[in-house]
Amino acid sequence: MSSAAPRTGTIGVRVRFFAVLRERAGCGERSFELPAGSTVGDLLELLGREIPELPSGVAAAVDRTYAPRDRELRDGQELALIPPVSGG
Amino acid sequence: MSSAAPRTGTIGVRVRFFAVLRERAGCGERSFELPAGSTVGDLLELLGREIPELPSGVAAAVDRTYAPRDRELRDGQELALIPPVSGG
Amino acid sequence: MTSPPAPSPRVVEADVSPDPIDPSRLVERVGHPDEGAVVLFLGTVRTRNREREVTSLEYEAYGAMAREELAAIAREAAERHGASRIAAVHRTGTLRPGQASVGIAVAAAHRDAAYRTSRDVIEEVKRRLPVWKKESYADGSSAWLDGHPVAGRAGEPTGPTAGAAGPSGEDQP
Amino acid sequence: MTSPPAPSPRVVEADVSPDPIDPSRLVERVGHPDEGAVVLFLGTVRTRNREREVTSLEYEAYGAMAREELAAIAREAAERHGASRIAAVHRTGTLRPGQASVGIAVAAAHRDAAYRTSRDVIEEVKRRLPVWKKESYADGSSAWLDGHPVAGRAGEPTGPTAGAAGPSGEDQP
Repeated sequence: MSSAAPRTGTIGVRVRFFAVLRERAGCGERSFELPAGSTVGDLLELLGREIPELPSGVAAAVDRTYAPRDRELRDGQELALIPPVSGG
Repeated sequence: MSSAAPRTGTIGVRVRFFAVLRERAGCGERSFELPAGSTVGDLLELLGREIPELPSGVAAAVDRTYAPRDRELRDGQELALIPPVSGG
Repeated sequence: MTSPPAPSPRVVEADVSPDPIDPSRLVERVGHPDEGAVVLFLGTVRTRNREREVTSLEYEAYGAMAREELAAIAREAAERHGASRIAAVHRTGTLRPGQASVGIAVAAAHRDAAYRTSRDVIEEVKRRLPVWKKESYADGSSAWLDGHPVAGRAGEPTGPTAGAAGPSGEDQP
Repeated sequence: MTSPPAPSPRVVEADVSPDPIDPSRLVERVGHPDEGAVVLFLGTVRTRNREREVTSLEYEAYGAMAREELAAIAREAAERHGASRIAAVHRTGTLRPGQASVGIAVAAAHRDAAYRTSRDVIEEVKRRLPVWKKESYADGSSAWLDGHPVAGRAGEPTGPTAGAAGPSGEDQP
């Protein structure tokens, strides 16, 4: 199922915030429209301009799986910002 | 309390047997009279002549603490033969 | 590419929930007469952390992902070390000192596999489970704990976001 | 020279008895809000050992010594690794597959101390606790298990008794 996504138009991505990021963003989730072909890194850069003091060491998960910054996003996906974890 | 025990006369020592040794000895304990000054090793040698097939690797405990073969026995002590252990 | 990890017969339970952790239930879930060893790990809330008196701890989780990730952690550890059965749970919500925040029960034919698997699971939980804790202190203040940045499993670490990194440790107590 | 080991506040329980082992009771005995980690180890009877089907296991102990020795093992391990509280019990009598023969609960401020102490205790139990087991098999036969010769704590190994050593392994199944 790796048919190439169209490179034109826009995609909608839901972004989720947790813990310290949720408090800074003032909400648990927001939707973003992005140019088709945008990557995780592109979205992180955009978020960095909007959210004050986005802490260092934030990882990203796409549809509940950790994803590298060069992962291309697709319409309807969920991107979660994962600040440094402290479970256990 | 390390006053020297008299080197003359005899001492009485209770010997305990467990597991495979208990079955071979046919009993769980026996009393022995030994010359004063006898060691754990002396008693083990005596037992080796009385109990058939005393297995290798038998350790000794005197009054519930593991003891080396050169430990001198005193009257009224309890010596336990500890065949290879298999707890856990 | 984003499908949940394959289910594994070795993982009998992997949950992230507000339910209190019952140690004996976890042990019973993994117990089996073919196995010779069970190791249970419980992480519990301490009254003191970094010299401050903790009155309560709040655990927040990315629930749907955390459940899948905990199952993946358990499966990987069991396969790596040869354990037979794992049940692992992580709490969310408010916990008081003395209460368990995480419980991991592992059964294996031999104890070495059980210990290694158990240790591996808790270390990976701390490294990558999407869970965060906020401590509340006796003086009324509270703070998100400093955590471990996650190195993405699918590739290199995501790293600091360009141009947006705050000062290191700014979310410490 | 033969006095029992000094009592230690770290050893909350050290017992060798025919009572069934209750995992949650052991965990509760060591739990304390100052500690961040609890590790419980359970050794359980397996249905199979060396390719033979085990129907039951009989544990015999030198009870008075085993209790003192278990307390000493627990105290030494706790002090060596910095654990705070230990409860350890070993069964005697007849056990069926799936039942626990040994239970060790360790609490420590940090998990590394808890795991290391737990592992240390079970290894020492197998090395020197005066306990023996006899397996009964589906074909009606039974045998004392091959064990670990104890190297005397007070000195060198007692070693084979002069002139009386039977063939090695004669007490194997």
